[in-house]
Amino acid sequence: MNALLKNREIWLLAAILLLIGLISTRYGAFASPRNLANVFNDTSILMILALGQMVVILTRSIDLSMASNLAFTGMVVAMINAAYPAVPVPLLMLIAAGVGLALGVFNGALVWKLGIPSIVVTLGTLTIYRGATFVISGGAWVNADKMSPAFIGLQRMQMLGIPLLSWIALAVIASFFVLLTRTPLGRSFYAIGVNPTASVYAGIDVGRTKFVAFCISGLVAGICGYLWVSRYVIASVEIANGYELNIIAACVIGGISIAGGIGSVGGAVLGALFLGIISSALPLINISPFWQMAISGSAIILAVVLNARGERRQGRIILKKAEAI
Amino acid sequence: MSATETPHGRHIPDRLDRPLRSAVFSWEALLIAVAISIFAVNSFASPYFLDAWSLSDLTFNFTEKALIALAMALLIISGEIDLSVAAIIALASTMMGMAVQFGVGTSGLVAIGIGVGLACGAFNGLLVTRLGLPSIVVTIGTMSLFRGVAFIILGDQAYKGYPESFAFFGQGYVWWVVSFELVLFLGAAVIYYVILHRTSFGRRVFAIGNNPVAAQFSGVRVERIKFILFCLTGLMSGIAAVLITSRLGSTRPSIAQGYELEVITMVVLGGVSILGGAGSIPGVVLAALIMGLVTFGLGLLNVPGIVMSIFIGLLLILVIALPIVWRRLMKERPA
Amino acid sequence: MLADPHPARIVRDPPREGEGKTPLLTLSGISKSFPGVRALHDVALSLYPGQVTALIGENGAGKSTLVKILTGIYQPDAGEINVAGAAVNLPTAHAAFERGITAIHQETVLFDELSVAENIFLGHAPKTRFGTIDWGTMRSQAREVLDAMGAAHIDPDTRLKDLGIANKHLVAVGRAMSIDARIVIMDEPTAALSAKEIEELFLLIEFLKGDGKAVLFISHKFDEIYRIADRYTVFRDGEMVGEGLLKDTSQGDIVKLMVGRSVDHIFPQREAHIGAPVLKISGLSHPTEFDDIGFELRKGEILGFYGLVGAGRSEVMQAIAGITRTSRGSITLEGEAIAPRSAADSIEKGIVYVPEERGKQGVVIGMPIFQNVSLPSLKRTSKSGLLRLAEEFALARKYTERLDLRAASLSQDVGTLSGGNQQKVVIAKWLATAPKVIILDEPTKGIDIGSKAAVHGFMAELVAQGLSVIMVSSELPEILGMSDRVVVMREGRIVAVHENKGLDAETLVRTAAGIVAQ
Amino acid sequence: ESIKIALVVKSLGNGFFDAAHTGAQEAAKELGDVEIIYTGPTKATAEAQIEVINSLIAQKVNAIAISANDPDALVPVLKKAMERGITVISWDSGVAKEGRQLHLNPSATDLIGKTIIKLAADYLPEGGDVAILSASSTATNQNAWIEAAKKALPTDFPKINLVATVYGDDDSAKSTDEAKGLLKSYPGLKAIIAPTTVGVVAAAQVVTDENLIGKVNVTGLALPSEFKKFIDNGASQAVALWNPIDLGYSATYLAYDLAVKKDEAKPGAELSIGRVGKITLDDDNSAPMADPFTFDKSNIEKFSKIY
Ligand SMILES: Nc1ncnc2c1ncn2[C@@H]1O[C@H](COP(=O)(O)OP(=O)(O)OP(=O)(O)O)[C@@H](O)[C@H]1O
Ligand SMILES: Nc1ncnc2c1ncn2[C@@H]1O[C@H](COP(=O)(O)OP(=O)(O)OP(=O)(O)O)[C@@H](O)[C@H]1O
Ligand SMILES: [Mg+2]
Ligand SMILES: [Mg+2]
Repeated sequence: MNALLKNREIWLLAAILLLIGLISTRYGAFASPRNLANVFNDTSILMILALGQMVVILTRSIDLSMASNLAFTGMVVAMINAAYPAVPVPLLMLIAAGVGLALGVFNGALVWKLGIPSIVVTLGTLTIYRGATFVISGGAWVNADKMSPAFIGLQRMQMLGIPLLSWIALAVIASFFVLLTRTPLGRSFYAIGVNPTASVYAGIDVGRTKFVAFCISGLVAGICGYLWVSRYVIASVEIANGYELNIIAACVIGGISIAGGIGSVGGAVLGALFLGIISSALPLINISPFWQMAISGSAIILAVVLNARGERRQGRIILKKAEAI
Repeated sequence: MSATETPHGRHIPDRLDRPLRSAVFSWEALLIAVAISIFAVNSFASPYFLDAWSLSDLTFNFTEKALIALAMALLIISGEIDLSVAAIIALASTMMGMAVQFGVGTSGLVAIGIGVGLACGAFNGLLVTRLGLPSIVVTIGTMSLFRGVAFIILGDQAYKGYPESFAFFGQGYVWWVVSFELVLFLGAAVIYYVILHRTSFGRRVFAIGNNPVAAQFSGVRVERIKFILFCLTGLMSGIAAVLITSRLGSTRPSIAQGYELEVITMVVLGGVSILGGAGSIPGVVLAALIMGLVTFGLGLLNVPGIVMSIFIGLLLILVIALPIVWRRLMKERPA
Repeated sequence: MLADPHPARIVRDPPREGEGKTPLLTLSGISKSFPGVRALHDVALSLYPGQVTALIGENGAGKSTLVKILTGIYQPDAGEINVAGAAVNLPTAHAAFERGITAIHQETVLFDELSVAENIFLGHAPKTRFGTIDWGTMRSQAREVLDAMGAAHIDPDTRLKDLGIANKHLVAVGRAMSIDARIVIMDEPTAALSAKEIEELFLLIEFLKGDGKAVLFISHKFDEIYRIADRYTVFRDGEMVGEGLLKDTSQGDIVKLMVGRSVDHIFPQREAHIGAPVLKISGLSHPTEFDDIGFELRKGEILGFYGLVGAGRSEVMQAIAGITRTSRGSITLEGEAIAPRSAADSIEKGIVYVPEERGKQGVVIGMPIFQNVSLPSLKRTSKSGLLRLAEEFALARKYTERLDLRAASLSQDVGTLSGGNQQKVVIAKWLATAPKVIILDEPTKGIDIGSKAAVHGFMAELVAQGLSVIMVSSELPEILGMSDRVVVMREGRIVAVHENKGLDAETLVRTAAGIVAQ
Repeated sequence: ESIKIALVVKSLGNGFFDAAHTGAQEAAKELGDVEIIYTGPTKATAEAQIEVINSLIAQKVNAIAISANDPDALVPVLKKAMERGITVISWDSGVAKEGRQLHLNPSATDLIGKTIIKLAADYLPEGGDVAILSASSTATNQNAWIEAAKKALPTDFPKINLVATVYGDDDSAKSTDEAKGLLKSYPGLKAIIAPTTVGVVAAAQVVTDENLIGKVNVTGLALPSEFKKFIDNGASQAVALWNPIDLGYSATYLAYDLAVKKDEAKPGAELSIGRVGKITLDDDNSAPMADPFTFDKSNIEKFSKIY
């Protein structure tokens, strides 16, 4: 029980339930399963991105280029789709994954081979990838009209009454769970975040592991590139501009320590859901959209304060033990 | 320095002769070379570049961000970061706009702009130092909060009607083509140079960035200094808010959007280690100049801004990667 | 054992008479340089199965560098490593433990946020058929490893950060044991352990010997070396200067090899001129760390603080120095009640604390030596806030030379110094503040015999000049040899204060451990 | 030495402005020695437009024709341009009077306001709830149209009930979220009016996704080439717009007239805009170009091939 209370995911979950409860008092239908399923679907892309970002943050790095990667990859697949509507969508998804991965590899290689801090590398590629999106598209948008019905329709296909996008998110969540808790690679992400020196001594190649983390975030951003353009049926240079900070905010709210080594799949998912609920609920309960920014800002600060409380080192037990004797 | 043997041990020299080479290959030298080449390319590529007014207009592209970058450099050297600077500008500008509605005069407006900036910086500083929170996440939060408050106040409105004399700060010239903004920036650069490189305060900032615990044990008031640095960053953002508001002559909550990353890019390009503990003010000044030269030069060729940002991004990575690759090549060569 | 396919290569150190054993590991011609430092030059070393070899050398002699080469963390610039007669390459840490080489490093290198079991098995966890981690097996194997080492009290599921420092060390040993290693390296494993835990560690080493493993044991403590090791190898300035069997060699000879001259480490004889009380502590308490601490420190006195590691001495000292907040109690310096709220406050008042954890709390790596030394004294070396470099250099030189610092220049980054030399910078740094009371927390931890004598001599000089010293130490000889009085702490409380006249080691250990005298 | 006219747009990549560029080039060809510099920031902010204008001033262009991201913030820099002898006009989205010589409205503000409501009302004989999804809250032209629409409501469309105005910032993701929010908050909503080409597409896509075709009608201002799909699938009955090609063409014409022919921009002045006709400046030195044009099933096919 005590362990349960220490678990920050439980607290976050409670906060989310409370939030849903509060919203329901103002707007009854919010807590309906149908609506919650909708919110989940609306938050899917953010969740997937947050999971990718989490892996990077675990290794004491940060990937600021995810949103730009998403824009670039989204533009690539949208342009391919516009030019060759016959290319099957699953292949386009593979292409998106591949392009995203390639951009991730570029980030990762700079971090690994040259040892440049990730924040610097991705600050650079943040602008480079978005600029490249402009260059390949000449600045032109790809609109709904130019996209094939299959391209737009795939993620909207219903399976068991739930859109495919939600299923994709669930599958990604499950794979990240296995990756992070059940594989040596997953554990080494944690290890190098907790103590990089010790990881070297334990035979983990810190540089290469970081590289892999960037590959994963790139891959995930690439897949989301397709999901994003087909969801919002537009590919432009400006899509998801500034979204990197939302992704990081989701991670932070989810209790992932920016100092590395601490975080869980559940946390990232809940953190994203928290933001998703706020943004979908505000218009419903008649709060001016101008309040949204301040509210999510306060939520981030609150989350950090609470997480820091939880992490604060307990004093040693020596004295207590002595008293007990 | 005397070279006599002490009774206790062997003599340790102050410094081994610093080879000229290390000065030649220093970061600042690299930046100077880059700046000169960009200047040359610009003069070659556009007939309009070498013109006093053009060069003067060029400085407006970076002075406001560079003012913040000076304080940000100190903050990053101390191992912290502030992502909320652009949001501080928005809030400070909104408050100034509000004051205008109450008929506050120019000097009052300046005081309000700077004061709000300082207050926001102090708020960040309190959260980071009092509650011991990581600054990167705190300021991601306050970034939304500060701008959010500006949005709440202004919504879809704009404030305008700033007094005539207020325009001087962002549009005025001190002498011929030399703008007030440029003079202010150069003055601030000198002050920050002295603070960082010539005072014990600056030395303590470096110590904190390299090892905050050891610094604390050595009697450095780590929290106080970090708090001061956040306040300084807020203050500089407040000053930048005055300049931008004056230059635009109006306030919208979306003002200065995305400036934070440009400021940080400037600082990092200037050779400040993002991990803290190293960096210099001349480097940051040069980096600001380089960014101004690149954006203005490409602007003269009507290259879209987004393409310029590719150059900035590449420059950032290249300038940081080059010395690393160079060192590696030197090492591989047999001595 | 495999026959050696390249017998001609092993020339430097043929097996000694009468042993009849071939070495399990031989190194020859190993060299390693860092920018500006030649850490190792053409060294050789042999480790024999079932024997403990002690590696001895002054600070910076290159011992840890060699360990890092053997564990695949550094690559040698030249030289050859043979394991069981075959030349091997150790490009990564993984390659090293695949060859059966494992090490407990000088700094504890573990993962605070991970469980004990995972700390033991990270990098070589048991796997399921699908290649995923088998948590169940991992836990039970961790249990076995811990039980085998007599660490049954550690639960494999606890997070490492919830363990005490000594238990953490046991986990580090457990990690080494979990790899079925043939060669076990221990780099100053006893530095953080108390007498009792050292005994346990020695039992373990005996067990390893019995199991036919080759053990390399690094320590600056000769009593330990003579107790546990069979052979020795001495390094000086990165070169191998001698090796042999310990039973044939006297301590004096080894010291001569180490430093190139003979050193008698006798504690300085001094006339104690003890004056009036300078510092008076009473009722000092902290919610979780210590309770009701009260004692007096007199002018010109060295007050020893003894206790097992984790007794809370460092915490008390940090409270006196204003670093840790207290809940109750008073501090009186020269009759004036003070309440330092930060290290800066207490330094101003004239109380300085020289911390125990050198890397974390002592030196600012990334800054040159002189800036490290001047850091707490910047008020004095600067003028109205502006730095004066000449003053800083003069200050730094005065103290570092006195402590016989080995450095190329004062502008060198402290990070490039060896551990012991860094410790000297740390001591210099706080001495330079010209304090009234100096608190030294484990001042000679990890420093070699020559430097130790220098530190002790210097302490004697300080008190002779009227300074008062509190010396926290876990080393009995040091406590007995240097202190005028000894305070003993146990579990956050003061349990005894002894005059150091005729005080014997046994009494101290018993009070510290809470064993009632018969 | 040719005449350099800079066509500065809110942001590059927007199909509407690309069409305007086409028109500008057409005008340049007609006028002869004119060189068009088509430029603008990638991000629709005033600060970014100022940097663009600074570089245009340095290039000593003859005229600047701008669609502004902010009516006030650009005034100082445009004043500076005028001081250095550059002709400045605004078009599409205007600049405050001090910052330009004249402003070319695509259409009369009141008319646009009325039209966007009418487009919804025409298909709501019974009346009902409608909501507006706008661009950014700082967009001058959108705000003016919405004001005009609100003014027209009680008198001309008494049965139409405007329940909310939300802002999608011309960002498709945000517009999508806002449109979804509208549908959830107002289950009885009959129409979404989006007087912005980005918002209208996002809203139509949401209505399509939520299977509300036939229940909620999306309308507003849309480019036929981008919007055809939603007229075809029934998510929208009709949208309106003016011809962006004509707009670019006219703006270029006006800039040329002021810069080269030294026509004077003053209230009451009549100026020619080539093949599009003539405009007469009002007291504010601004003038509308033409009436908005409505696209529905009958004509969308044809126009979607043009712009
Ligand atoms: N990473 C490094 N970079 C530069 N110099 C180094 C590095 N590691 C070690 N050295 C230098 O190599 C020499 C040997 O250091 P090493 O740590 O091996 O000494 P040691 O014998 O273990 O000393 P101690 O007893 O103090 O631990 C020292 O001069 C040290 O300064
Ligand atoms: N459970 C623990 N986890 C991590 N570190 C610990 C723990 N307990 C103690 N330490 C650290 O180990 C060091 C020694 O502990 P402490 O200060 O309580 O004992 P001490 O009596 O001073 O021992 P020492 O002889 O090492 O000075 C301190 O720096 C303390 O912060
Ligand atoms: Mg060592
Ligand atoms: Mg201690």
